[in-house]
Formats: sequence, C-alpha cells, structure tokens
Amino acid sequence: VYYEKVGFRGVEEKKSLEILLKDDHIEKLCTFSQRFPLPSMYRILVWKVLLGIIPPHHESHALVMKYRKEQYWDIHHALRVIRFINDSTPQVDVFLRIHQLESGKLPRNIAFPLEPEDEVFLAIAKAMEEMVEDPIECYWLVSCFVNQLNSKHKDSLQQLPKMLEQYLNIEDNRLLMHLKTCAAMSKLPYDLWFKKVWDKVISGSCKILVFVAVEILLTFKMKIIALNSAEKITQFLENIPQDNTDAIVSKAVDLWRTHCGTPAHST
Amino acid sequence: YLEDVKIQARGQLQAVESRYKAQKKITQAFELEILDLFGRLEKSSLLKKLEDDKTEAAE
Amino acid sequence: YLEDVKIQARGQLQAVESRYKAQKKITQAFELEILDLFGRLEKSSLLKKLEDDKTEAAE
Repeated sequence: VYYEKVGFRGVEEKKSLEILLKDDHIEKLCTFSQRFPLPSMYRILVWKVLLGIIPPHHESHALVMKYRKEQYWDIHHALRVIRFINDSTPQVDVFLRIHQLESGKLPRNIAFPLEPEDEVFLAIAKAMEEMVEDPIECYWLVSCFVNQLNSKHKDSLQQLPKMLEQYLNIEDNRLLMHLKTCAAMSKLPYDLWFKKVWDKVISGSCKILVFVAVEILLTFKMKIIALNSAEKITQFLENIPQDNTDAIVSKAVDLWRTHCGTPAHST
Repeated sequence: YLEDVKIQARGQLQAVESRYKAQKKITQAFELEILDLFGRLEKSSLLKKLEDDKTEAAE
Repeated sequence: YLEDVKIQARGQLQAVESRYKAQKKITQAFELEILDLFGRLEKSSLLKKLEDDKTEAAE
C-alpha cells in the first residue's frame, strides 16, 4: 500500500528497473530497491530474485519455479503422512512446519510449544500472506527471507536495540529517558515494525528498521510520555493506529538518509 | 554471454539440489516417525500383555 | 566452448535429478511403513477399547 500511495516517482525509475531486470544485475537491483520504492507490479519478482528463489535470467524462471513447486508439495505431502498438518491447518502453520522440516527443526511431537523464532516466522508469514496470493510463492518468500535474516543479519539484528538507543538519544533524549525509566526499551515490538520496511530489509539493509522504530517513537511521543509502565507502553505500541504508517515510513527513510548518507554505502 | 549461461546453470542446479536435500530431510523425518511408532506399538502391546496377565491372575 | 558448458551443466542437472528420484523411492517405502504402523496402532487401541468395554459390561 505504501508504494502505491507514495507512488513510483517517475517513469524514468520504472524504466531503469526494467533494464535492471533484463540485464540481470543483482547488485544494482539491491541498490535500486534501497533508493526507490518498488512498483507493486515488480515487487514480488524483484524479491524472488534478491532472495535467490529464482535466478535473474528470465529464461530459467519457469524451470526453477517448477523445482520449487515440487519441493513444496513433496514436503507438504510428507507432513500429512506424519500427521503434522491436515486440511484444516492454517496456511501460516503449514508454512512453519515446512520450514521446520527443511531446516531439520521439526519438533518430535506436534504438541511441542513454539520457540520464539517460530513466533517470528509466523509474524512474517502472516504479513507476507497479505501481500502474496500464491501460497507456494508466499512460502518461498517467507522461508528465504527468514533464512536471510538469520544468516546475513543476525549480528545487526542483535545490535538493533543498541542502535535504537543511540539514535533516539540524538533525536529526543527526553523520550529515551522516559522509556528507560519505565524499563520499556527491551520490550519494544520490533517484529511488528518489520512489516513496514520489507523492501529495504530484503535488499540488504536492516538498519532502516532502527529508524522506523525511532520515527514511531517520535510520532507517538506525547502518548508514550503520558504512559508510565513498560506494560502500558508495549501494549500501546502493539496497537498503534495504522492510518499514518506511510508517513512514518517515509520519514524514517529520510532520517536514515540524514544519519547514514547514501543508503548503498551504509549497510 | 558465456558467463550468463554459467550463472543460469548454477541457478538451476541450486534449485534441483535444494529439492534433493528436502527429500533427504523427509526421509530423516520419516525414519524418526517410524521409530516413534514402533515404540508406541511395543508399549501398547506390552501394556495389553500386562493387563492380560493381571486378568488371568485374578481369575 | 559454449556448447561444452551447456552439456556439462545438463549432465550435472541430470545427476542430481537421479539422486532425487532414488531418494524419493526410499521416502515412498518409508511412507508405506508409516501408514502400516499407524494402522496397527489404531487397531490395537481399538481392540483395547473393545476389550475394556467388554470387561466393563461383564462387571
């Protein structure tokens, strides 16, 4: 929705994206999607290429997707055999089980409680499900995205809280102090904020997430300051109104540029 | 152009390999399931035997 | 030379493809085993239930 509203700024950008897709230049594609919002018609295609689900060459897309599809159904069938899923299993749970089996983390028993990383997977899957219609395509996007998060961004993800503190201190020291006093800094709903910045994270920079967090906190500063316990603050942040998401994200991107210069050099 | 063909081939190979690896993971999961089911079956027949013995002893 | 690369790529693809098929055969055999075990387990718990019912009825 964000991209449709903010719009694709110019015909030139659209043209250059088409050229990038044709010329199969992954690195340029990364840079591109960090600088400009992707037009919705290309978004999923670009994500699939960036996440390595399909190769950049158009000619092998059909063949590679055929393998991806078979792999999905192979595992899907297996999970039915061992009774981990059935006809009434929600789609995102199916995705989770497939992902668990693929990564060798399928629990011994279906009744085992979910791990925190499983909850993250489900949150991402739910968000992706809203954007991607085809379930197989959706599974691959979620699964590869989560794998990338765990490998490429593991370190930076752990640093996010520290970075948030650092930038919030520059932007609004009083707000930071208030959050610290309430001990709310460690309970911020990062995973919810993720959904707003997919393109940037997929194309290689998860630092943007920090600025989205900073921007959200600044936007709702008055309300947050009025709340005086970690629980209330967390609860408020988990239910913040969705109507000005677009404005928050574009402000966050501006903030990101101010602090880090050109996106391409700041991952 | 040669580079293109190579990259393309690598992309395809990766996809087939991933499908193969998934099949291997399925085999492993099935193996565990079989062991588990055997275990449950043995336990249940052991239980039954125990109960039968009890019933006989009571008679 | 381009042809060489293509032939080589196809060869690699086929090799993985056949490994995949072999693995799938194993998976299928295991699947049958699992279905069989589930069947036996269900039968045994059904039997147990029937006997329990009989015992209760006799009491």
